[in-house]
Amino acid sequence: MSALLTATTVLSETTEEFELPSINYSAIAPILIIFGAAIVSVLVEAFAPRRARRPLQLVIVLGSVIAALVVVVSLAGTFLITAEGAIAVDGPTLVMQGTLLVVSLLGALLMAERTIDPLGDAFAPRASALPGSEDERQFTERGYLQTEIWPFFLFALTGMLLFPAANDLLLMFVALEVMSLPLYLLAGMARRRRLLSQEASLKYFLLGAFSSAFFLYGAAMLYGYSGTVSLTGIAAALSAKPGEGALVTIGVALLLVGLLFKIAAVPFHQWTPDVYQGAPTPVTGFMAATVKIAAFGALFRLLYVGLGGMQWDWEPVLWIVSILTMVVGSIVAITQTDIKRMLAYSSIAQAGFILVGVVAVSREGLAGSMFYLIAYAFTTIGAFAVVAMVRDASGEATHLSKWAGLGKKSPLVAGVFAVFMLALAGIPLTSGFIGKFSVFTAAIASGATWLVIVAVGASLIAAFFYARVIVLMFFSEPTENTASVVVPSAFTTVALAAGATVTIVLGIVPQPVLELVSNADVFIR
Amino acid sequence: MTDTVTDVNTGEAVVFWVCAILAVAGAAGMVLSRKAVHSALWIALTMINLAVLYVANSAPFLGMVQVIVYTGAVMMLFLFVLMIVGVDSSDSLIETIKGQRLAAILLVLGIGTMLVWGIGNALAETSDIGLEEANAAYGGNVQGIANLIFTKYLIAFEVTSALLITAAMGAMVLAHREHWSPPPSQRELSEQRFSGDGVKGNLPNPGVFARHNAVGTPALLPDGSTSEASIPEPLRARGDVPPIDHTDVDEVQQITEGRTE
Amino acid sequence: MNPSNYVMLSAVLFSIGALGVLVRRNAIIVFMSVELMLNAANLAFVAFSRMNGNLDGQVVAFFVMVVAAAEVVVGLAIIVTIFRTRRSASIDEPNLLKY
Amino acid sequence: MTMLMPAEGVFSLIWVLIALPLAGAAILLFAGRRTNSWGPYLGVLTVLGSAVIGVLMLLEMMQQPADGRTYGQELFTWIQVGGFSADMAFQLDQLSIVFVLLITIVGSLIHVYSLGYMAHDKDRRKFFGYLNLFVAAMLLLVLANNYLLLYVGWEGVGLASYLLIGFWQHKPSAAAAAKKAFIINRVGDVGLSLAIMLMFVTFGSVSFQDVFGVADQASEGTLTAIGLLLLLAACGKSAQFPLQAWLLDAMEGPTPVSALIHAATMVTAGVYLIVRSNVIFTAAEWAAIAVIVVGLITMWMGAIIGSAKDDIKKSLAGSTMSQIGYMITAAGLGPIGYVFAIFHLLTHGVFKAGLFLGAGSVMHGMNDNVNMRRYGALRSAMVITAGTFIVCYLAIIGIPPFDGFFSKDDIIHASFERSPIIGVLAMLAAGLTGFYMTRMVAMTFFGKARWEDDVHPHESPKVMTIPLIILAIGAAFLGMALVYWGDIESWLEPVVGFEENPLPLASWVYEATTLALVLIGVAIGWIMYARREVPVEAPRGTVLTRAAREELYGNQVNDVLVVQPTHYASRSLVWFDNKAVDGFVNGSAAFVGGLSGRMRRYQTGFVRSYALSMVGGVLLVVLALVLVRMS
Repeated sequence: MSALLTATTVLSETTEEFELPSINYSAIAPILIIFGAAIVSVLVEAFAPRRARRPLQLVIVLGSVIAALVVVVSLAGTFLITAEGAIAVDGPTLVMQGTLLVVSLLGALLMAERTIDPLGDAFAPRASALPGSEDERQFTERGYLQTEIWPFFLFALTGMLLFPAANDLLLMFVALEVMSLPLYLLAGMARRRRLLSQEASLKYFLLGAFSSAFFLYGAAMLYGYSGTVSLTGIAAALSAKPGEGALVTIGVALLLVGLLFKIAAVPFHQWTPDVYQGAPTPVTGFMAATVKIAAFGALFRLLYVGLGGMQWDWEPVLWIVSILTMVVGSIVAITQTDIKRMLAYSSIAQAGFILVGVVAVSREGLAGSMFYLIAYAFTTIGAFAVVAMVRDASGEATHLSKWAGLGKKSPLVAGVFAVFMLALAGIPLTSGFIGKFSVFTAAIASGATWLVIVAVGASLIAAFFYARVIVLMFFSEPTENTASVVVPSAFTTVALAAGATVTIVLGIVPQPVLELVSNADVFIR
Repeated sequence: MTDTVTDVNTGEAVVFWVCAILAVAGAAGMVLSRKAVHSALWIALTMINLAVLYVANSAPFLGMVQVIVYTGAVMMLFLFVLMIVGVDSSDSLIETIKGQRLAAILLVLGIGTMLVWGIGNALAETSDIGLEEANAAYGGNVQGIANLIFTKYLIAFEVTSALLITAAMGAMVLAHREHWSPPPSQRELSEQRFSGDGVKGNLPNPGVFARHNAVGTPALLPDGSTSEASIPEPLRARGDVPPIDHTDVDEVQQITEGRTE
Repeated sequence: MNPSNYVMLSAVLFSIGALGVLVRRNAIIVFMSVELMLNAANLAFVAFSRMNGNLDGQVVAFFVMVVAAAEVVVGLAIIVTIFRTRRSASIDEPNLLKY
Repeated sequence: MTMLMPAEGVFSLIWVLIALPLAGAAILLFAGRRTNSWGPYLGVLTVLGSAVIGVLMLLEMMQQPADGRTYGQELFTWIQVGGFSADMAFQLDQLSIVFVLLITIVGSLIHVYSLGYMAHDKDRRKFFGYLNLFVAAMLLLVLANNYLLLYVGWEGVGLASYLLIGFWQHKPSAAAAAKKAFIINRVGDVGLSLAIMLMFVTFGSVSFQDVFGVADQASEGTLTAIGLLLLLAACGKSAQFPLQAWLLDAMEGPTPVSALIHAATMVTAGVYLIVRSNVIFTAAEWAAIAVIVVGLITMWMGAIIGSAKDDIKKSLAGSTMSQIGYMITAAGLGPIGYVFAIFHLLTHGVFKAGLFLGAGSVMHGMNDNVNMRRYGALRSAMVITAGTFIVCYLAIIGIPPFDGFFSKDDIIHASFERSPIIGVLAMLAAGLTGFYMTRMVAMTFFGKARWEDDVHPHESPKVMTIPLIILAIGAAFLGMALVYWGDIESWLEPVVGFEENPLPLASWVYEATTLALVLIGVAIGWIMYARREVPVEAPRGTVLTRAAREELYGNQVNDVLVVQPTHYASRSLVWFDNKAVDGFVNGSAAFVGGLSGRMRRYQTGFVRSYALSMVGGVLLVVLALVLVRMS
């Protein structure tokens, strides 16, 4: 108890003065813009009349995302650490933030869609009304919309933008939570199949909280080891006293668990199919694309900046995880019968492929992974846009049997979906091929040939289930069960077109983006 | 701790062991209690003990915050929710997922052993610099923490506001039951009542003319039948209506008709 | 007394919390167990803070409390919503999403 | 390798060769119904345009010295990742120009022919769009200057072929055939992608220049592996044993498709790949031997199948397999054979296209009946078709002075130069060719009419017969022209090398023997199918005939190896839904499917199980880290 006593006795002998922190506001402007917009949009919820909320929110969301994107582009080449070491703005940060913003723009468009469903948008009119109750029926009939999704969206995006830029473990943890909490909520707000949606929300929340507890404990261990939570400081401690064992080992392992959970790597993947299936489809698309980008961004920084000194320790671990992820994701996807679940397993497998690039531990590997992430994000969000459009009387027709013969009923949409499937399978002239190729070559170049062989094998298995969907759509006869494609409004159309265009353009002329990522593959330390 | 005054160390050791044992007991109690409320109380015990341990570790501010935020606010929130969900809801402790419990215990034992063993090894001869200097630098523990929060961790501090807003709004969105029309006024209610077929006046009170005047006893109508409507709705919903003892009913009828045996 | 005892205590509490998540079915208790894990992490931070002689650990613990408070609110809101539709707080019962 | 010359003058148009049909495809497929009326003509024009450019290039190239005929054109850097780079760059040399001309000229003729053949199809525009897409992809395949870009073209032709086989989707058999072609081709594609990976690992590059420049520095084992993987790829695309099964089914597509893709061009991509990679095969002896073995097996399989099928298109498809078997065999022979593989490829492209289009013309007049037992005595009903068909027939069986005589005899020669066994096998197969082709001609154009009642055979419109005539002229004179005037051996030599070994006997002996064998085959065929009555119902036949009708059980083999497991996988769903987990382990054939079904069960839907597996994962990660640290 002496500490308490001394603490009170020395009150008057102040030795240091408070100094204002130096923050480069322009470097973190993208985050601030989205954060500010989120708060404004909360105020809109509080004060604007009900009818005006949706248009206002859309203006705020789209406007702020575009503004932030412009700022990110104008920041190109920035290379600094600011906010007293808490935030690092460098190539990877900006690439991730830029991608996040573009993909979120598409995600926002999907969430704004309300033509597809005759009842309104994809979200419950009032998330608090009991599913199936009179209340809910009335809200639906009166065309109420839960416009609170927009502040949630913006808060989640704030967290995502911060996540890859966070240069200390504390900020990383806070960003992780800022990103996750709104997503837990959004996952539970589907208009149709609310029971599934709420279940998804609960599962996502409990497992997410569980994993962030691991992350936190890992951070505590590393803090105990190095006396600081800043990644730079940890790196310095690692090089100053190498060989000191247990705390670092445990800390690294637990931190990895927290991040691997978010990127849905095996064996931390099991929430993914359930949550992807249960969440409202636009949210699933948004989440599948962006959470992965943000979490990979954080993983890159943690591994390369903070733990670069012990590469030889974590590399084999990621080998194992990457193999498990690819193989399990690809194999289990084969027997899925629900398109959203299949895409969920596909996203698991894709995470494994991206990890191959991480395991390469080279600038090429990093650039390849970033390219892969970009390619994956656009393809995925496009694929979910299609899923949202394929419907029957009870809402989205996610059972694969209802997709049989879709190619004959709606050749264009089925064709676009086929392009996405081909891209995910890694067929040439799509972005997925270039992504796989650049990741695999980087891994081979750093000697991970066996890993690449496993990856090629896994991508073969994966190609099978992607091809299965194409075959199902184009080479079976439509039955009375076959769902039909609803003509969406401009929102979804734009998002879908953007997803498809990027998928194809990145397959044919990937060089500008490849150059972009390979110019941005150095972390500031 | 660099100073070698043994009694201070002993004092700390005593505090540590008492609190540690209580904290572990609280944690174990939480996992083992059948009733959720008991679990909540057990974990509150753990949290209070942790607060004491914080203070022992030169973190008086955190100790206070722990009591106020955790034990005070968070646990209260848990208790509120437990009230909503049903206070006496108790879990059957029989495991339904095959192999879950065994696997869980083995895995957690594995992790626990590894953590304790690893930490024990790593920290066997560790430095204990103590916080006297750090606390003194800005004039005290609270000032020291404040200094860090408003410099190094300013961004994190600002961003936590996003969390709080999200939380508040999330709770509102999920739990606040909005109505699609303004609640009916008294006039509307009364008009509604009189336009319908139901009872226009007061409902019969329970237990009237009965031997018992307990709230669960149905009223006896003038024709000698009993009235379901006289029993409060929650009791009816729960099926807590006692069977009517017809000997009582007969007796009452006799009384009302002025007959005597 | 060696301050590493605090960290070991935190490891024990952390493990008990993890066990609680794995074996309890009541969503609220599961959630309490997660809170226990966070508390354990806090204890580790505070103890390390003292051992390292800087206040960063305490600040982190402070932030964790804030985060945990927000998380509790969201979590309990979700649990209450589920309870209202399913009349049960068991986490085994929402089990429509599988395979 | 020879030096790359910068692409100037007419050669700066290399990219236009590809861009023209690609633009055509884009317009036809994306502009929608608006282009219905004029779209098909646009499709024809784009390919014709490419053909004209190709001819101009050939003329210009012939002006240059022999070592200055390789042109490189770099459009832009396609992929650059670290040390790896692949350009969107083309290479035009003596080998590729030959292919360019084959693709564009035969392609143009087939486009024109399709104007007539598809005149009444309501999706005509789409058909021409796909055809254009195919031509563009095929040109990309032969013009690429690196393996990766070649792979893109490779996949592109696969895609176009897939779309075209399934063009008549309303026929379930067509849809099934497309599916089959798709799946079998994927197996080959894996070979190619692995070969490319391996090349990158070994040589650090995938461009032809770099790979061939340093190929001799790699170990023979590696080169053999690359060679075998390339062979696997070639087998898939060229319908060689053991990946041959899709080709016969692919005949479900419209006949012009069979002519262009499944006879003249795409199926020869495998030959191109092997010949292009000649440096690797020359250095990897065992891979080359595997190529010969595959070629010989397919040569015989195709011939036997062709002898038994009553469906005219399938019989022709069998013949295609067999002829490509010749080319592959020749390509396996090494420098003595490369030139002849390409030579035969060219002549075959012309006469086989003629045969297919002729068959299409016959079908056109016979209400799309393909059963030869229902033909007979058609020579008077369709004079032009019969005439051109017979010219092409003479070319394929190798009667001098028609095409096949020159090209096939060269291959037989070369085979004898390598080994008498190969030579004898190739020679005997030539006899078999004589038999089955005579059978086809006899059953179709000679003998008695066995038409169904409502059939009124008639000659096809000019738009179809003119391409037939042109192809027949080609079949008659191209071989001669290439040997005597074009001197194809010295033309290709700078690219693929050429050498001749002495033969024990004078060369006319081989030629005469081959010719004699062919004539014996012709005679047997004639006696069996023109002199005797051909029953309308197929007789049961001998064991061999029945096996041949069943395509030598290729489908059954595939069924056991590929299709059944797939079925298992899908059936496993039902199985598992019935909670029959235990019995399932036995289905080892369904390993992956079964594994999938099993692993799926771990997704129990219980949060606590998920948390449990996470904790397991934590333990795994920590243990792995500890192990790494200790080691």
